[in-house]
Amino acid sequence: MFIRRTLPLLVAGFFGIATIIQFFVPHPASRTFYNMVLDWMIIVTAFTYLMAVQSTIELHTTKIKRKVEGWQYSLVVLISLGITAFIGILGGAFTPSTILMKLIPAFKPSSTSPLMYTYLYMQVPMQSTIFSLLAFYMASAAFRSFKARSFDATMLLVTAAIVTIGRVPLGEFIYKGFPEIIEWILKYPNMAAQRGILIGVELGMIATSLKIILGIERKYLGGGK
Amino acid sequence: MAISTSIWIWISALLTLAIYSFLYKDNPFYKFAEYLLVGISIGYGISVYWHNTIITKVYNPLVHDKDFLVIIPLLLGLLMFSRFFKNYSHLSRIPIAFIVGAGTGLSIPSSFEFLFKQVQGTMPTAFTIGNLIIIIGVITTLIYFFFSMEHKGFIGKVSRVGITFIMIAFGAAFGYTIMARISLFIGRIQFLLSDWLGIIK
Amino acid sequence: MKFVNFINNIDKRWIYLLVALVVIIPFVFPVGCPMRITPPVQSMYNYIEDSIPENGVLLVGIDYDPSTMAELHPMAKALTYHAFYNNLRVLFVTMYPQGSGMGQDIIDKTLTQWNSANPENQKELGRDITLLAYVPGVSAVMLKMGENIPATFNEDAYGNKLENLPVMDGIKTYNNLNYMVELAGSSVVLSWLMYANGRYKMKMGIGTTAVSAAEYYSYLQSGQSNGLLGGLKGAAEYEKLITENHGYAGRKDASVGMDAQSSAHIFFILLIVLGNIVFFIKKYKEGK
Amino acid sequence: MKKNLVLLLLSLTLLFSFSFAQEQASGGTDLNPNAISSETERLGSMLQLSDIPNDGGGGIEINWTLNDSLSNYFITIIRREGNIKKIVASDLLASSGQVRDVNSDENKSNVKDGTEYFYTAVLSEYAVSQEILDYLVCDSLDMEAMTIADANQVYLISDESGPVKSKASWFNLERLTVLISAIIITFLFLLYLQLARKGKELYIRKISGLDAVEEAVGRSTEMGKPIMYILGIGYVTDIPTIAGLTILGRVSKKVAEYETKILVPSYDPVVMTTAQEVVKEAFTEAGRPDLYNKNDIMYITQDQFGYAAGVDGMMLREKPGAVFLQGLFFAESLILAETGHSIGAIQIAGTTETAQLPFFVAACDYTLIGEEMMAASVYLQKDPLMLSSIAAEDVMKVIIIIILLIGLILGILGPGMHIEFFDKLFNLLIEIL
Repeated sequence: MFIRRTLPLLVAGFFGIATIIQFFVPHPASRTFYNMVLDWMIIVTAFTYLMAVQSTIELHTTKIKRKVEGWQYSLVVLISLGITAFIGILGGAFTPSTILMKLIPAFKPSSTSPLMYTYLYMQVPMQSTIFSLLAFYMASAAFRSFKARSFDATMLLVTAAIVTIGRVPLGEFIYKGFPEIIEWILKYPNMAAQRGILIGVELGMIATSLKIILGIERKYLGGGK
Repeated sequence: MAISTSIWIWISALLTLAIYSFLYKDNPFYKFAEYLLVGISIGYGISVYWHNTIITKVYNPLVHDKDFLVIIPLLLGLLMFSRFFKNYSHLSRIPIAFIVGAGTGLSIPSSFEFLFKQVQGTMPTAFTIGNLIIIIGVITTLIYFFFSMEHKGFIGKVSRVGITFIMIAFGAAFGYTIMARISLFIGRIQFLLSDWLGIIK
Repeated sequence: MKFVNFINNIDKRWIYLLVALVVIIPFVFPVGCPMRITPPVQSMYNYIEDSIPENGVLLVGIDYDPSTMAELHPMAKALTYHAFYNNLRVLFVTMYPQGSGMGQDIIDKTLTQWNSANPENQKELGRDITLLAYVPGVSAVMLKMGENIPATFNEDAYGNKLENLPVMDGIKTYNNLNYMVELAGSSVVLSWLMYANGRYKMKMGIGTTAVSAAEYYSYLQSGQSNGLLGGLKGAAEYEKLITENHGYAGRKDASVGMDAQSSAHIFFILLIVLGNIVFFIKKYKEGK
Repeated sequence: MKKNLVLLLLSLTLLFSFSFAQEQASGGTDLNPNAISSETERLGSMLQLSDIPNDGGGGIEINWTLNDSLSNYFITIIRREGNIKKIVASDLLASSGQVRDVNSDENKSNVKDGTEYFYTAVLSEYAVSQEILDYLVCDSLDMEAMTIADANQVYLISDESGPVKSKASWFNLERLTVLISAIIITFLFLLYLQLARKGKELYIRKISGLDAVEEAVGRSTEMGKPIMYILGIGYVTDIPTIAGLTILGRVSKKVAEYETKILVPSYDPVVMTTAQEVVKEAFTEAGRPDLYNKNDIMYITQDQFGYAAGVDGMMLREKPGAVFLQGLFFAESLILAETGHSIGAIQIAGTTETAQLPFFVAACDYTLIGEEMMAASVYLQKDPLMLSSIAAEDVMKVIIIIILLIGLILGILGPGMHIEFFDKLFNLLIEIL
């Protein structure tokens, strides 16, 4: 019981309060503590990432074993994962590793690491393409979902339309006053609402954090009493 | 300019097209690209963690600097794996509690500082219509987020004004995001038409 | 009602196709929509044009990765050309590992293009332009640059010792640089403003994505930055300025995209309007 | 309100101590504009030295004031510790007026706490050459000399200032306001907690969208379709994700009651395992632990668009009847919401990211905006202990609104109508924040 529930809550409470106190104390001892906690967090997070990798590999090996429909794609995941990780660990992340430079003298400290090739020519184009799919989804959302159902929605629509059209050359060509109008909207009503929302969100965050440190909010530990 | 001869450009271009093919319908090319992306992004993540965390934060301090304090987070990290053993899975709560506890502790003070900056920025340093609008906007928006009062009568009316402000802000954000996303699509088209096919200059 | 039903049941792939056409067609048949230059762009241009002496140094921060490349890459190119026209030296610097690839790409492309278009005024890597090596540490690096730039980087990204490069002649700290334009879509802008501008009084301009432009207007108001290029539009305005004043004739990535941007925005408005007309007709009919 | 007054008073004292400290540090040396050419002119002891306040030690702040006509000249600062001399900074613009001698990551013991340091300034018209720099730190240089020269220019040397010691502070006074407000909110929270324990009923208004949870789950069951719950791309340390997990508990309980299936694709393995426990507990609470399937809560990838693509594909394959998007979302929000919309699912969204909310408002049936989402997670638990945090937040909002109104009144009277007294009060208020 102690290990299951009390100890985790104590750990969370201790580090929560300690890092808050640290914020107010500029002494070197407190800075050492701060840097140590940051490093620890980075290390523990790396292990949680390892869990992620393990989960993915497990998911896809099961699919392949059971020959689930589309299991061939799981093979794609495992093979590409294996190759990328292999050349990444051996050949260096951003700059070539020393091992690689010894093996292949063509690689100099300033040259691009092999991993960067898969990053620049495979990961990047695919990611930015997926990002750009948003333009299409947005078009369809604009057509189907953006209805002036109520006064609120109408306000949203009108502002969106003014900003959309006023920020391109054609819009300025149609009406010269657009840039000033947009500037005004951004600087006043937009800023005011953004602030209001943010203040609310920050208050909510502070309250939830307090509950975590005091051990009242414990959902993050999973269920269980 | 002519069609590209670089194998890497061709790979990028074909993968780009494979993903766009999804707009027509889900198909094996898209699926291949999708799963490939999952695979290489994890592989990339492993490599970055390996060099930036395992080597620099664990291996080097432990082996070169003889800093044995690193063993504590190492053990905490290893406790994560207790999840795979049914009877000990609760042990993994300790590292999670550590991350959550330290994380919230780090965030509370900066949340306050952020709050102060927002309130300070709202103060009217000059008396103009604009500043008045900002103050009214902030106050009404805050009242919209009142939970311990029913939105009726005066409070109800004020919170209506608040939600109107919110909607204007959302509209502006929407407009700007449309602009950014179209720019991204333009970027991909430029890549395809110019770097790959060499149709345009 | 038939029309309403047709619109309502339209396959969204037709919309996708139209989006693609609306963007691609202006590329192939450009119109060249007239464009007004906004004050923040003009003031950055004027500073580089008038306030930097010949052989002065322009520092360009390449702190973006491929995800925002579409908007920021054209800015970097336009700035480099502008510096070349005025015979300024250009130094690229990056705080992110991915920025290195971006910087090398720009140097590659601008040098080839410039040298083929201007045989009488050849520019050379290491003499007129270079990219400083990537050094991890972000704010620590920015602070160190205030003390000693060559000692901070040692080498450029091509592995050449900085002390052997003519481009680095007389450059020791921020004081020896004339202007900096920071290109980024993330919070690294704030670090540059705090350290280079705040602590070392470096004159700065910002180039950023459309999403962040609204936010960064406040730095313009506070005077921390004296110019702002926002999104593809900002880059296009800059291209227009160097075209008009220096006869730039190369590829205009941003301006070419402007027609597409305009037409796509108009198309979006039409979609919203059409969607709403249908919505109201339907509501009216159902109301009867 | 009392607390508020205490805050104002405390900050007032703080402010006075600051302005006092600044007064002490002021006062400088004016110099003849031709100083640099006249070798007889003395710079005097132009440097003011002080320990950097509120730091962790290892830092000295050096300030100077010079005649405006010298603002384009260069300043080089030399430090002496016993017989060891060191260049702190060279070629600073004279107009910058300040430099800090501090420890850096490369040199952690540059400035040692408690050691006595002396500083000297060298003024020159052009950048200093390396030879002169070397000469300045060598032992043979007489620190009493007022000028030295090389082939290019004349250098003016100031009197030595010091000694000064750096020291570490135990409390950062600049952060006092944060401490005070943290104490206020904790106090309010504990107060309401106590009231709730004593049986005082705390009211929370209805949040539209929450009542739709049951309807969404029910309709999805009728159609024989699963429910999909997307927690976004946050980590378990992110508060919105924690709020999302709480709402997940409630939703999965409904799912268990309706004997249907819930899919939770995750971005982060820790979030995934936590979600597994939350769902398992909810199923057990509903009396259907047999329905719980660990594999329904799966990990996709920790890559933003890899995740979006994965969830997207899953949505198209599984065709869920209801989609919940509760957590932290960024650019992928529109992809997910639009795909959900296109397969005709009922969508209930909620996040704290203001940039993503417009798309949720556009494409989803119900949206919980910002704090509403966090309040919803509390509302669902109906636990008086939890409700007390909402009450505390509302009181904080009232305080903020009152501060804003005071600022508005002072702003009208002070900067607006130029009444000096109010002007001062207004500036004081700004200073405190």
